[in-house]
Amino acid sequence: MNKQVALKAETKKDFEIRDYLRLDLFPHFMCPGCGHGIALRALLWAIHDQGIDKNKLAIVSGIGCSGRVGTYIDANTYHTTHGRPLAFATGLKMARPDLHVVVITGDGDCLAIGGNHLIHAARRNLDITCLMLNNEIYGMTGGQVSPTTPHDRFTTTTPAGNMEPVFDASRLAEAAGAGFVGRELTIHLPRLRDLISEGLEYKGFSFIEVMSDCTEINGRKNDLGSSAEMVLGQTRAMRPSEYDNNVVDHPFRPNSMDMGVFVRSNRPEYGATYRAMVDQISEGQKS
Amino acid sequence: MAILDTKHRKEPINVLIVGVGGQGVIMVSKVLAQICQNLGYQVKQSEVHGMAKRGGVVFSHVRFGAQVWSPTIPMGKADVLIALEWAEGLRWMSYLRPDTGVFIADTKRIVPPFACRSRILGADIGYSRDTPDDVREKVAEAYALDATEMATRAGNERAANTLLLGALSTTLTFPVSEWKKVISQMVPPKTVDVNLAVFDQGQQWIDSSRKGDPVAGAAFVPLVQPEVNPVRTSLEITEEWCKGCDICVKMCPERCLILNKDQVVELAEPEKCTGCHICEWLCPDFAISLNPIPQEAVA
Amino acid sequence: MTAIAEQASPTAIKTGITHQMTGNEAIARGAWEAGVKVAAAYPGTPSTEIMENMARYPVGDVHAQWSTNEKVALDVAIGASFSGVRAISMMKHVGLNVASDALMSFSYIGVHGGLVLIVCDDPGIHSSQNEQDSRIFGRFAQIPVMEPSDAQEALDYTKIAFDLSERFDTPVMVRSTTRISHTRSPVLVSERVTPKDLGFNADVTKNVMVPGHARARHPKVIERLERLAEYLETSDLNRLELGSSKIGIITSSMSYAYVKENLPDASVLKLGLSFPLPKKLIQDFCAKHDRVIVVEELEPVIENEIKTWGLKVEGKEFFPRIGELSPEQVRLSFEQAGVLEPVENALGPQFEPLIRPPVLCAGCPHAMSYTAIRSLDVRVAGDIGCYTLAVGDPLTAIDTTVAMGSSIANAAGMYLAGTETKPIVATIGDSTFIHSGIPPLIDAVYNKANITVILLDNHITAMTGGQENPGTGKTLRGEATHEIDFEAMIRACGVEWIERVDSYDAASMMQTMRESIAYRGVSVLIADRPCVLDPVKIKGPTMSVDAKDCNACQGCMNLGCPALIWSDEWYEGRHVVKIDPTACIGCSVCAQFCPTGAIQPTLVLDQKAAKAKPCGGS
Amino acid sequence: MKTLEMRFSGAGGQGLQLCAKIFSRVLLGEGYHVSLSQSYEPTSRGGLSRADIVASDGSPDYPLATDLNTVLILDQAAATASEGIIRDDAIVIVDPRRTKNPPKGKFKIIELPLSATAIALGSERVTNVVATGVIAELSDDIELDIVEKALRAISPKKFLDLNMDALRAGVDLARGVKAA
Repeated sequence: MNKQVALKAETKKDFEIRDYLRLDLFPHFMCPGCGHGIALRALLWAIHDQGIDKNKLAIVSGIGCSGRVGTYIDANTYHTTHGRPLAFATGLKMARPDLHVVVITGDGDCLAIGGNHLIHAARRNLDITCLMLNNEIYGMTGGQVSPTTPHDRFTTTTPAGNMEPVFDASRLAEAAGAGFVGRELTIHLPRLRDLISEGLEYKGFSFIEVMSDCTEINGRKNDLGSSAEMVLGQTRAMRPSEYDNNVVDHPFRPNSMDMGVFVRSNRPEYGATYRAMVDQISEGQKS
Repeated sequence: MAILDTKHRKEPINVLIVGVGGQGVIMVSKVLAQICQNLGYQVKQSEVHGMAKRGGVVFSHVRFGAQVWSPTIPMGKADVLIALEWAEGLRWMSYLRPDTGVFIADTKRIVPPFACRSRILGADIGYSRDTPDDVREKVAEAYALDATEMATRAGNERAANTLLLGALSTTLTFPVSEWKKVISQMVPPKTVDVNLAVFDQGQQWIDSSRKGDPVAGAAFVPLVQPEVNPVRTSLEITEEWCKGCDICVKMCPERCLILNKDQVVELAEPEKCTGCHICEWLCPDFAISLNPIPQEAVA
Repeated sequence: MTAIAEQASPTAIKTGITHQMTGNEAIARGAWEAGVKVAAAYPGTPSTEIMENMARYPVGDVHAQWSTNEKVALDVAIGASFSGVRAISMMKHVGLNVASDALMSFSYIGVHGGLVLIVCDDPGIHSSQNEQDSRIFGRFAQIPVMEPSDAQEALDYTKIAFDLSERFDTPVMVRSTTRISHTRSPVLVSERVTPKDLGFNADVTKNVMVPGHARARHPKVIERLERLAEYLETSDLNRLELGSSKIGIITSSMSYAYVKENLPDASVLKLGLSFPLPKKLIQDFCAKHDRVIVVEELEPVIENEIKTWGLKVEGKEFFPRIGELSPEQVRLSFEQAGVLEPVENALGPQFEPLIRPPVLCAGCPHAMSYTAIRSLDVRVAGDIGCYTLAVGDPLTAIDTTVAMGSSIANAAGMYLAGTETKPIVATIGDSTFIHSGIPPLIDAVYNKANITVILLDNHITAMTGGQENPGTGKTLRGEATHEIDFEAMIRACGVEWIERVDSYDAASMMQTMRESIAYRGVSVLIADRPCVLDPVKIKGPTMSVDAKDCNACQGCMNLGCPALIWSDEWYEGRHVVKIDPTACIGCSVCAQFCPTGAIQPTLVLDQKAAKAKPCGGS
Repeated sequence: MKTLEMRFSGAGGQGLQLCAKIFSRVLLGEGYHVSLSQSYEPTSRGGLSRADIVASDGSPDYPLATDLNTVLILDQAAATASEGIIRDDAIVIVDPRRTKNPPKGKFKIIELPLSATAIALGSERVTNVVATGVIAELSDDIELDIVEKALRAISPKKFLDLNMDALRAGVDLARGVKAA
């Protein structure tokens, strides 16, 4: 039978993104077609869906294109040093457990100079939401190779193509002990929104890898096409590889990439454990 | 109750078999033609194919008798109309003899993509809304059965056409053994049993239906159009924020956006906009906003 | 029932009894029975099945081949005739246009081994670009045109055609129509005769059409027609069925059946050949009747010729020149002519008809190619093939389509006109490109056109039901043969910009197509994906729609894929999309276009559903 | 001693650095002593980006621009950056599409639809090449065919046709200015 879903006669939008933006800074600095903008919408939408008060929200970001994203959010925002947003966030969350701490970082920021901080933040499982905008390049500085730049890609520092193997950031976070790990494409905005929403809700370290696109630097250097073509190209990555072997004579793309939630564990949250320990010790000292 | 006297009629007997490409229309007509041939009738069977396997309409005229001239059935002269798909049956209804014609149809719906082509709010599906009751009112004798469902239950969805052959057999005075012989010859050896079983089912279904017994497999789910409250939306573009990245223009399902001469997005065909949100969601520069227009303002 | 059981080899079927055969099966049988040695054709509806059936006869009996185009096919048959064996070539009406150059000259040469040309017309335009009447072509080429009216005659006439061909030293055309070719009726079959191989005939004055020889041959052509007409006066190829002297009907082909359907007892002269005509026989027939009506489909070929003799006949004032005849139409025309009393034709009930035009198959690679073309705002010269369907909603990406192989030269002409402001693109299929797209490509490069050619290579001749072609590496009988290297061939034509892209790769298609258009000069983009139906039916793991993520933008429906339909769920007043798992072949193109990620491989959605509950972590 | 001082200024991502590189290459080829100094923000897009050429046929005494005689302004961000160092007889080329308030002074301001021309040719990205054509044609000290050669040398094959069209379009724009 037909399921009848009547339309709400709404006159006001449920989610109005401009309520969450510092409008005086617009238009923002990002290049035409940069996926970071879509990721920002997804984050703000998820924050809206979670009903998080802007005054209780702290956004911590590092350096790079991703680092500038946080600047546009009308909340408590911290633009920190290169690679260290997770370290700052750890201190912030430990001092003010009542705040929702969200880290916005990039692939270079989080995995290269900040790789150390990532693995330990993941290991501790402190209640932070880490949004890693993975555009597979250092965009801000003009296109240098990053730990997630795919094999054979051209960058200013790999003029003959990248020879290094790449980090799978989500698997890294998972291995380091992150309680919640997920990955999604920017183009699939509703799914990304729901993923971030789940991450925000999760009590513990939630690591969300956003597959963003860098049209102007990465795209132009590697001939990946216009922004629409780049986001369409990303959808190729989500085809499971076994799938192709069944359908057709030659595979579509050798390395396929899963999307969605990879880990949602019941590990204890660091802050709560810490406070319980403090309570226990202070109880002991009193007595 | 019309059982056609195949022996004594002077005019040829006309059976029109219709459906959609890939359903097995030609197979049904070949079986019928072969039986007629075996029983000594002159048979002509005419079909048009070519575009058929591309989801188009398929029909096959079978005419048999002592002398058959035209291979196609004149309009209004079909004794039996067998439809493997519901709306296809309705399409060819005018070929049926208005006084004595028998209509046998599978209630299976194959909805063509064209029936789902409108993106306006609350768009109606472009598929026939006529029910078996509507048909029974206008036709001498009409049967609507869910042959595909019955065949699926019997183990082979694709045997629905044999089930309809069983139904057809009740309208002609051919021996059942002859039907079964030809079907056994024509279907793949592995599927003979299931085909013979559904043949019996089709026959029994018509027989009990003629007796007025309530029969299973007759369920017809009518298409219902839900009521929707139209909510009008307007697309607001903040021109200063747009950087002309083109992503909305390329991803818009209705292709109603363009980049103007200043490389700024513009809603070129506002009447086409369905309010699907894609441009709003994918704009990395927050330059597009889709706003509902209040109900009172619409009036 | 799923499929027809494999029929016995056609040579194993019992002779001397009747079998149900289509006109096309009967023609192939007739050719085989006549001892044909070489058969060549290019597929085209409704003629295709003749050659497909021809290939079911033993290799030792007949060489059967797909040729690159109809002219090549006829020339192959002509070569066989030169060498003294019986040869046949079959084509559809528009194919005859392609073959006509050879036909016109060969008419002067005449035959050594008998040569029969089968031409299938398509009155009503079921699957063609026009409904030209090939009988006019026969008259133009001054060769006899035989017109069977059912499958039995299709077999008999084909056999007789070989005898006439050899007896009168002329190629003979047997003209069928869609209705004859695709109608099954009883056919009495017999054994094959094996004519003697005559060897090559080394008479250059007959075989080499230089002006001096041709001038000498022309009178012989006229003379043989006169002898043939003389022969036909008494031949039983024409059938006289005398009835009342009030009305006489002259007819041929399928029109005969429609006449008999309506006037079973009328006086009928059924002509076996529409050219040349038996003048005396017709004069006598006219003299015997008060009123003579000519009933023929399409053009008034017979009627006009009779009128030139000063005889009074009627015809096209009642019968349409356009479209296919039918029993109803013939009845209506007889009513208008006052031959039949008008009766109220009682029809069954009318219901609102559902629109169900032919569509590209689910997973058809052409859908993606034209989606990419559509996104570019270009002028598109189309060609003949399945992809011509992209002219309609929702792809609406073709501006012109003329004839086989026309697209590239049409596009070049549009460019050379200098008035077109949009980039110009020609789209052409692999088989059509081989058929007659290569010379125009060379022409476009030679004359410095700035166009983009999109070669839609689906590795088969798909429109006519999946025939092999020189690009597939297989012959008609399925033997391995040389496979054309399109890239090398196109490069050799002088094209410098060539790219091959997987049609299922949406992003690459759109990007590469955009780049090919930016290139100045002739660029060729090969959209490479096999047809989903032929030679093997592709059916992979399907895609599904995760209804909770679908925002009903229905952008996927711009592909026109028949597997995408509306579900019963709604989102903000629009229908959420669903995928018909029986139709979906898993090409994933819709998933690539889905801006919400709602379309996922079914197996991925199933896996996700299975592990929805929280797990224990790493 | 003759000294040319040129400034290419606008927002990041407009190709100004490339434009300056072409001219420094050309001037070097003509025997000048050339100093090229670039200035841009860490962001790849937006923000002030400029490149200065100081070319002298004698021995230059200072590498930075102090007395500009050719200025290109492609974005509002660059409108005030050159205030005070533009000569009165300088040519100041401004793209009005993105520069609503051009600098004020005694010098001659030439407003040309550089980016609009580039868009019409098919890509805004060749705005810098259109500007190159304009400057090459307007400047008495620079040979157009040497500029063309230099551009040809650095153009990727894919964009060669487009770049050549853009250069020609720029030259045409400049000729229109000269004729007026």
